[in-house]
Amino acid sequence: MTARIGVVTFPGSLDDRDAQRAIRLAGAQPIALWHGDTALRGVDAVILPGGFSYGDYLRGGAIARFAPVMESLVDAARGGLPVLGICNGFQILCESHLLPGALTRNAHLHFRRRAQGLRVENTSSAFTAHFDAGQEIVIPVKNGEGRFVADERTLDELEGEGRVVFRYVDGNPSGAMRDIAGISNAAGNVVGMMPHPEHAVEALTGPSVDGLGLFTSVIAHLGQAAVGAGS
Amino acid sequence: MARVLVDVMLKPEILDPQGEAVANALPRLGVNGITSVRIGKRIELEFEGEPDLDQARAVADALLANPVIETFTLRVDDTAEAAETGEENAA
Amino acid sequence: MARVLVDVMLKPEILDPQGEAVANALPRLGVNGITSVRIGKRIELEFEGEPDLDQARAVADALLANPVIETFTLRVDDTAEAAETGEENAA
Amino acid sequence: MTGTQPADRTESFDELDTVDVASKTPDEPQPYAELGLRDDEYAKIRDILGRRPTGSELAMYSIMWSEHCSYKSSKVHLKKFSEKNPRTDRMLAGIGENAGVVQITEDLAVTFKVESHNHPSYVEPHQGAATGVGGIVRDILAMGARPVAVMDALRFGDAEHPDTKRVLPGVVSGISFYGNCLGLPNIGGEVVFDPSYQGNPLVNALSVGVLPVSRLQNKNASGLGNVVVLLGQKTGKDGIGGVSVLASATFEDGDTDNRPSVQVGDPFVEKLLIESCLEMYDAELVVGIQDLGGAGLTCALSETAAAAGMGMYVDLDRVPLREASMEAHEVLASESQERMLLIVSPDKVGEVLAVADKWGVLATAIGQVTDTGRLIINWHGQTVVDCPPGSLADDGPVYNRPMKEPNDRALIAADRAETLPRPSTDEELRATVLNMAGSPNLADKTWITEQYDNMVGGNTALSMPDDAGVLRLDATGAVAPGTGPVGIALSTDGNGRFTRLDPYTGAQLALAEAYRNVAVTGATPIAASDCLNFGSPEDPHVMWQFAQAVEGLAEGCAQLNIPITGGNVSFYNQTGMTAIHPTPVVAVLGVLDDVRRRVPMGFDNDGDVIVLLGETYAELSGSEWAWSQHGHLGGIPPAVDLAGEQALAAVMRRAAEVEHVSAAHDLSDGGLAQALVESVLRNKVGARIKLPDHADPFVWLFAESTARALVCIPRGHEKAFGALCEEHDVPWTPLGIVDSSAGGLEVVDHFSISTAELAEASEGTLPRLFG
Ligand SMILES: Nc1ncnc2c1ncn2[C@@H]1O[C@H](COP(=O)(O)OP(=O)(O)O)[C@@H](O)[C@H]1O
Ligand SMILES: [Mg+2]
Repeated sequence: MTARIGVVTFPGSLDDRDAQRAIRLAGAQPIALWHGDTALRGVDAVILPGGFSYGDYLRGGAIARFAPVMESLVDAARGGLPVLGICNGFQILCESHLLPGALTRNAHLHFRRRAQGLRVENTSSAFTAHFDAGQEIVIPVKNGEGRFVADERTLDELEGEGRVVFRYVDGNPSGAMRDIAGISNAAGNVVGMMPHPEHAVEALTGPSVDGLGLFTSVIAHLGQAAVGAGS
Repeated sequence: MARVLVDVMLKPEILDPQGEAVANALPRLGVNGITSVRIGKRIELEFEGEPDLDQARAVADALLANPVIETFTLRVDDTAEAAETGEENAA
Repeated sequence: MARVLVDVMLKPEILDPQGEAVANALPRLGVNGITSVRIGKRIELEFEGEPDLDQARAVADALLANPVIETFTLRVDDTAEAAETGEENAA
Repeated sequence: MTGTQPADRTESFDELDTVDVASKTPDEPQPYAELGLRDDEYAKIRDILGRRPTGSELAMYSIMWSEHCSYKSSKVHLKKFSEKNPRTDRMLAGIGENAGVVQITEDLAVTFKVESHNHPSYVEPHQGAATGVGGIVRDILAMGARPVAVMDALRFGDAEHPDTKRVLPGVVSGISFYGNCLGLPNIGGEVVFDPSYQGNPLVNALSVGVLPVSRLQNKNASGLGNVVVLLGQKTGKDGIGGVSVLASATFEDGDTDNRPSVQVGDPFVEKLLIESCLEMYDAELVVGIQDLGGAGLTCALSETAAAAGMGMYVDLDRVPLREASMEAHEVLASESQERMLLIVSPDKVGEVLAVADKWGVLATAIGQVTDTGRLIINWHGQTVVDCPPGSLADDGPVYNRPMKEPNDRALIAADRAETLPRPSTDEELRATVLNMAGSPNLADKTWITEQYDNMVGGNTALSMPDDAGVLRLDATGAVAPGTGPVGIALSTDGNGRFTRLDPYTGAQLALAEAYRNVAVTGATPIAASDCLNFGSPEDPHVMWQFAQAVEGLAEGCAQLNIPITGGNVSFYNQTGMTAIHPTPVVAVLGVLDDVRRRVPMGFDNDGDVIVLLGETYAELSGSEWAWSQHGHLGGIPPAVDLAGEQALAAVMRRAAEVEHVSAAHDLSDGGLAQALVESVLRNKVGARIKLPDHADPFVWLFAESTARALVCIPRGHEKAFGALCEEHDVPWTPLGIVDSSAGGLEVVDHFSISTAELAEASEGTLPRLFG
């Protein structure tokens, strides 16, 4: 049975159709979720896509956090549902306190788009099992508020618990603290990242196809969960 | 430590998309009494010695406000006053 | 028309690149007395009837400021005070 | 979120200038001159109405009869496009529509258009450029298409000038902010610096959209009793400065400040507007639709009514306002952004409002379609407008303005760059290549383009710095039978210096370069659009330049057999008496049957043979070399060779299909030298170049002869490729090989420059100037 992976569309979501395409290419079934519905339609995992939800006004993700769908999503995520927040989705996860820290204005004050080198630091999260520890991959970044910040205690905690999932290599595009590009929650089922794996899934359009790994990883993860549950 | 506070707001006739987006979100927080939200900038200028309002005004004019769409007001930060009328909230 | 003013500033330990950019531009304006510039948000909430500080605080807490990186202060807008200490500058 | 109630706006009630008042007070003096109307134009209005216009009517006529809306100076010339356009059954909508529509496959069409937002971008660079993007995107949306990309063709003053440091970063941040937030990839454009644009930067924005052929929309307010719905942003005082003289004398309200208030864009609302319109199209809820751009409601109401030959009644009090204190003429003139006008049959209004509500967009029924043949607008329950809509939209004045060939042309032509001192030693050649690579016009544009999202949507197959933007038309799942996914290619080009030297040739050179940029990706050029940026039409010399450019462009399109699908004219680009370089910006659209075959630029595979296509002549007048090295502009621009361009395109198309080429890059500004530099820097892979023995290295490196391109041929394909070139009579010259061990650009027997040195020169310039 193919995994059903939800993609939430908020007003101002932009990379939602791209996330759906990536899910399809990885062999799962994308399910469109609407910000106004609390229903998660029985999906096995959820992607919070990139974009400018609510125009990114005030702070990226600040308003989206109050969407009805987030009520059920926060509970489901606490219950172990795999959730990947990409760019704006990462901001939403932080604003919803599913992930620590915050994403602030890039240190150079510009929106920056480029093919970015990343090192996979954690292969035990729900979205990174198909990578090798320390593997270097290329995934595009594109944001104006991508600078991850948190207090030293939180940063040390993240490092200590191996919850830094991706780190920037060959240059830090935003001035993010400790070159952090992506992190996970303690359970490893919730992952947030600024780079856009859904834009590295086809040779025709991407700088690489490294992004597919996140989607195939979660599909495999779900498969095991299903087996584990003896279904 | 002497401070000048500069408040930069969009002119009233200029659309404030940010304020609109926030205002439209309030009902979902169960807030209905608020009729309008305008979002501007608050800038704190720290002076070495005596705060120099004229200098502050020059800076606001050149760097802080865009005269085509914004207006600004400035005042010397009288922390005493702030303490009593305002309220810190290091949430 | 009753207003609550919410000032949202980055916590001192959080980098404020925008403020730094302005600070670095000052010497080119011949301004040297200013030691630091911090840029935050000034948010005006208009209430239908009486301004409700508790409601305003709830909104600031939940939405207007992100406690991880920001602090806020709020006060009822006493335009009289504003008029006398502040100075309009329709640049 | 409803409009302010009439009750709040009684301030100017008593002196409301209604149709009745107007009939009773025929001699009331009116500020028509201040509104830019001539005596005879004002007389014509009185004639049409059989009375003096009301203040609101006067505002509407002054706007609709302005140069911008009526094309009164350009109409007689633009006719040439329609006359000369090659016949094609691809064209589903052409000149006169919001944007031209070109059929690509059985069931898919593409619409694209360029528009200028020059002056607003000078006044307020960020918002001016942002709203320029927003405006062109609504034109595309109005045709029934999903906008899928934008491009921006920019012209600024001298790169070192302090005001350029104000304008450029603002313009770029505005385009970046609006396009990125809207979710449209930016796939290409231009940045040119020239003192002639100092007081008049040019901000030309292009948008392209895709639609199922069956979803094509029109702007007809047809169907008696159909409802007129205003969708989107509330109406404020944005951009009403033009008609502010009409503000009623006894205006009580606090703000009597009537300076034109800058239009502020909200890409978030525009995104919601796009999604809700597309949902309405697909549910077939819309009879007619028109975007609100310049001239706001005035233009949308009169054009939709006129297009259908119907009448319309509008209750202006229903228009949701951002500010209570607005007068009728202000509501009609407002240029508030992110608004669309819909014509909806009464039984569909409920569904339309529901879709709008789902997306959180304001939608309000403001009137009906009538059969009176008149546009009637009420305000505070009284009629303030009663006129034939066609008299606003179609019957504006048309002028055959005087034209005069500038008398300095002979002098300019004689002042040839070919006679300027040239680098004589290899050391000087080397220094010139490096210096030009770092000159603002040729330098790497990444500092600008990395502020643009070029990938959102997931269909971008090529974008900056490649020669053309290439998109897969996958969004609507199009795969042409037997081939791979279909793609389109787009490029915009213009050359003010060439056009200044010779407007007819300059326009054709812009067309030729855009055509070539599309062709080198392997695409087949099929259509063109333009944005004509000129000085004041009241200056006979400017008018002559304009006529020549239009003539050249129309003739060029006929010869290349691609139609002009529409365009935009921007006059009055001048400071005082001095006009900008005449700058026709041309956009060319191409098709790739299989987008996977698109050809990128840049050296990549070691051992590929580098071949130069086309002939090189000692053509240096108007060149980047003459300008950047001598600040010289004179002589006669390079010869146009449209047959050569077509042959080059044919070769590239075939070579791409059968994969004879691994990379290609057209030759344009800076000539062969710059093309080599860009090809090395693209992937940081070097090359060994050996110029032919007979070649004058200087001429070969820096001449800007047209119909040329640099191509990379994988080993084993040389013979077949050579045969292909001969078949199409395209001169081809093997120049060397791609060789990463060269460590950069080596021109054998002359000089070599390391990749690092090239990169430093090319990539350092913009950050140094604007970072
Ligand atoms: N303002 C801009 N926006 C987007 N892309 C741009 C802009 N300016 C230049 N580019 C891109 O940079 C590359 C080089 O520009 P240019 O040298 O003008 O190309 P060409 O000479 O082939 O027309 C092209 O891919 C062009 O699309
Ligand atoms: Mg090119």
